[in-house]
Amino acid sequence: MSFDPVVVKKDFPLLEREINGKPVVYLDSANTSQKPRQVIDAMSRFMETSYAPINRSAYHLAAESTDAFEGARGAVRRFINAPRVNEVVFTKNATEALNLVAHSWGGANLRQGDAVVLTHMEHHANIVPWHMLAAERGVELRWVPLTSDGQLDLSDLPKLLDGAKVFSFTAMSNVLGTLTPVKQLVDAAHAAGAVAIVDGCQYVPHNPTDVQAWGADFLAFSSHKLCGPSGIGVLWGRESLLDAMPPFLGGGNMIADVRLDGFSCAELPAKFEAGTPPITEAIGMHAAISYLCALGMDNVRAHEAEIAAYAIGTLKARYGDDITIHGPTDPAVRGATLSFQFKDVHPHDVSQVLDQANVCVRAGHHCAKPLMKLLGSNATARASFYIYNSTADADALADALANAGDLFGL
Amino acid sequence: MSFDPVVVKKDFPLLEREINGKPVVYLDSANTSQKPRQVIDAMSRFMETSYAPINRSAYHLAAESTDAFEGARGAVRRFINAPRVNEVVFTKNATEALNLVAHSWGGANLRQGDAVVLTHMEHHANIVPWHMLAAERGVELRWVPLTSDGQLDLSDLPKLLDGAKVFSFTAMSNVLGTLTPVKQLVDAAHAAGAVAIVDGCQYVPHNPTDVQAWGADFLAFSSHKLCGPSGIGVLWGRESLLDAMPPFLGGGNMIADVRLDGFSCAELPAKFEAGTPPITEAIGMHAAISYLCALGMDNVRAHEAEIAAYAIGTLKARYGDDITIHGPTDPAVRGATLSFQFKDVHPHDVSQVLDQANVCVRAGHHCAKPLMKLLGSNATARASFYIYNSTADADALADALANAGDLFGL
Amino acid sequence: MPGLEDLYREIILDHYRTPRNRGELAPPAVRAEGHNPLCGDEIQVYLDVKDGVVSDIKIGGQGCSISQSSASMMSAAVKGKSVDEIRNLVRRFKNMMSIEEEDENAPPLDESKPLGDLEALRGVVKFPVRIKCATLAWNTLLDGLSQSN
Amino acid sequence: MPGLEDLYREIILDHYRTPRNRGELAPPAVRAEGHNPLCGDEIQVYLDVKDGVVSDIKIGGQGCSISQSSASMMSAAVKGKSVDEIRNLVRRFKNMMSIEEEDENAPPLDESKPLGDLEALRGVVKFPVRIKCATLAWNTLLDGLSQSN
Ligand SMILES: Cc1ncc(COP(=O)(O)O)c(C=O)c1O
Ligand SMILES: Cc1ncc(COP(=O)(O)O)c(C=O)c1O
Repeated sequence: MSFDPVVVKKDFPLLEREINGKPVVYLDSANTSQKPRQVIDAMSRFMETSYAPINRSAYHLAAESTDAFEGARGAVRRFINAPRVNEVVFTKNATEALNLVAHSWGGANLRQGDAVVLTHMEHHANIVPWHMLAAERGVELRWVPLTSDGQLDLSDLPKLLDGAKVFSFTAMSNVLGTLTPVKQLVDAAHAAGAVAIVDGCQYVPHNPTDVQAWGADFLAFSSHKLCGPSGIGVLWGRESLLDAMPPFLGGGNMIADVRLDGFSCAELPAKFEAGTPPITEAIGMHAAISYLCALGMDNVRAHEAEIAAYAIGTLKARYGDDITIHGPTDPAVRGATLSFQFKDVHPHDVSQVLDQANVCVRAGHHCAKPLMKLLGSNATARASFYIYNSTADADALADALANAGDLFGL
Repeated sequence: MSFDPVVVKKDFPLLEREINGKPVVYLDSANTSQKPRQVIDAMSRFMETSYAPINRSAYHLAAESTDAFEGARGAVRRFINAPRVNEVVFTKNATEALNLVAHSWGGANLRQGDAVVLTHMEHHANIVPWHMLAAERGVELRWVPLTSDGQLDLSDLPKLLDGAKVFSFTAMSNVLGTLTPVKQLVDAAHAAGAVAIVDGCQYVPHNPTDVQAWGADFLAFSSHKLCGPSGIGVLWGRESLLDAMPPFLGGGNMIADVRLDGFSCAELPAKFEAGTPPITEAIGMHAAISYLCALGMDNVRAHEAEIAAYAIGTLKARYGDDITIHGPTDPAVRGATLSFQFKDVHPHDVSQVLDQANVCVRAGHHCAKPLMKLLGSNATARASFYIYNSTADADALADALANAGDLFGL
Repeated sequence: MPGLEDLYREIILDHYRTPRNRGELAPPAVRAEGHNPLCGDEIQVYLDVKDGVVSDIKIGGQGCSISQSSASMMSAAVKGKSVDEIRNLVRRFKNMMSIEEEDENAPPLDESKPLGDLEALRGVVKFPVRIKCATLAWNTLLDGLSQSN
Repeated sequence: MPGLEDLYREIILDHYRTPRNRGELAPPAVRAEGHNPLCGDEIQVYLDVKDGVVSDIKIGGQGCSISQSSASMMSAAVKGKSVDEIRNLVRRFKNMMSIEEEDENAPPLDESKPLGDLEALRGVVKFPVRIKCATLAWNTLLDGLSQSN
């Protein structure tokens, strides 16, 4: 490993917390990540010294704060290697970003009978907006199926994409940890004449991202999963597409002119940023991106492949067939997000028992009910690792699991 | 005054800042307010000790964080005296809140030829969403005119409301400082069978708010104008109305069930809160509300009436006809937001000159272009006062203005 | 933090392992469906309501030990009771779960009869996240009762 | 912080007080309209373009001293020049305002001629918020030129 997660962990105040005299073992980063001191301090410092309106007022303080805010946009551009800074739109979260694309691009371009292709492993954020559009205007949704080890089954992809206008898919499953072959999927979408929308919520925090290498059309992700604050997300889109799209939310900042009888839109990115933006949150996200870049996104990825391999190995060695780990076993095609079934203990009860040892995992449908149905249950327990998790945390998980079987007499 | 703004000011670290050896005189709170230590610390502390997912995971830390988040919802309910806590919806800002109502309630209830009544003093956030709806489905917009001193001219209100389905209006103008007769307007809306939507962005931070006393149907406001963080706003709506409305954004948290062929919605307020919410921001807004309540909203209002009277008196005494202050002069019907024209100096230049003395005012159209047109210009300079501004700040404004006339030889 | 023994009482585990009244009822029985949107638990409650009495009840669906045992205990407590008695019981159960009364005009609560097995669920209150698990079946029951009107 | 004397040079105030080429041109003159959405400044640029030369230009609209004087200076600098010369001038002006070149394939910049009065606007760079005021007229001019194609 090129960084030591035990050292990294010291930057995260919450992870020093103890409950009942035992340290917290935070394994829920696929849900939301913890924040390093550097992010917390950047936000405090900004509010203490530079907080002021953005893009509206002309005094020194406002110019300073606008510079800091736009600096965050520049940092996002570099982080995902977007060609142009005005292609980076700040939203409240990835969900809003995906709704924006579905509503605005979809609303302008999809007609009765058009097809949108999704995958069977999508998060609700990349399903429900398309359902809403489908209900509104009779768009057909098609689903890429999965292989038995939780990868995309691409054997029928060309057929599924035939005549489709949109292919929207996750770059990494928040349930199975599966990494999808993004570039291949983008190419397939384009070959079929569809736009390619990448849900990068799980991928971007954990891997080096290059939208130009992918050739993608849109990318959505959230700050809170990459060590940044809640309350801000990102939509990146190709300038030519964003330029041609109608606005989404209406109000201040997104207009060029407003009259009693109508309005005209501002240029990008303001056009899609109605109202006062998440100012302090942009500063915090910038600090988070700087923090991750200092670790090196290649190193982050390498760490996670290693910890995934270790955790899978340890759990399997210890519990054999008593534990089923969903998704691929090869760390080359997965991140460190492990959904599992332990004996016959319900995931909710697993999580309750683990909580007695302060091992924090999520139990539930993970906002992916169609995938749950495919897995044949309505919930899994999920342990997800990040930069601050070491092999010791995987050991803690394995240790605490023993109690679950005992308690239920299994 | 029941609190001393000079003492209050000490809670705001940014206001201790000096630029070029001179203190900052922040008179742009109608744009966005500064944050007290109590808010900054609450956010830091939360991220350092309790940050975890909301409403998703079952471990102790997540329950604690969910409690804190829902505690903020309760605080908002009490702050505006809403009947039920599930009527309080967290949005990213007031703009999203108004878009939500226009899109969801308007989309479900407005048809070709229906009328929506707005006023001539609305912010773009309460205009553009209705323009978008109007363009989409041929809804007619009607405008309540203004009197010469910048109050609503209600002489034709019953006629304007005749047959209208919506009356959406601000409780306080962000340009003129005018307080509107909210209860009277709500009653008139209801008498005409229209729903009454109150834009409380400027009112709620500066006055005691009671949605039940008003009898209103919806209220929108933003945290960042009431000493809280950016990135969070509030929509309050009557339960019966919210319940009947279709969802707005689709994704995680807002669903009861998702299948390949459709979805069903969660109960209120989750139904309107798609995706990961502004968690830390809710904690910060709660701290801001507690801070304001400790000062007492009656006292806040009294302070502002006083400072408005003082500032108007001082500027008039000093500059006579060289200064035009827009809006009502009677402090009983206005807040401490003063738009003015100084001699023939363009507002942008006024603000530039004031900035040399670190006096921060906004110059521009204040996201109210239809009102600007009515005032016969396309910009005003605006000084807006809040709890941390004292008479000394009004004096600093008056002093710094002298330079503007000198510089332009006027 | 309260211990797991407060939550997983033996009687709860018993109902979880051996759920009572599992199954379906054919129409004209009422069928109500409940979701816990947060964790994915699903439940179906089937009711035969005749002359103001729930003459039969069956439970379907999937869920954790708390939601399943609560549904099982509920079915046992409800079967053969009048709709009024049942509504009273639902209110008592929700009170026990610290859920505030929604209807201020409701009749006075009759707490004369013992809650029996249901008492074992009292410990759930100490685990607030699980309250939704415990009440899922009961809310679905209410939904079924109002359908049967 | 830079002093106001860097911004409000005498020559700027002169163009502000006595703007050159104010007015309108009737069609077939081109009319372009620009807004500064942040502050509300509005401008109209009217252009008579004949044989690749801007034979006449007029300026309408309202704005602050910087946007108005920039428009006035621009009109004086542009009148009678060829479209190619003008495009070159716009690029030089934007460079002076520290705005990055958008078109990497643009021809080499000809900086042989002095900028004249326009030099006075160089101080605006120290007041980044005002750069949008200074460039409003120029962007509107570009818009007008592309309409005249
Ligand atoms: C009256 C009024 N309405 C709406 C808004 C929009 O608020 P926000 O930008 O926080 O969404 C503002 C402030 O900008 C305002 O003053
Ligand atoms: C794959 C994926 N897509 C979308 C989302 C939605 O992100 P957010 O809740 O931040 O909007 C999430 C996380 O919840 C996710 O994991």
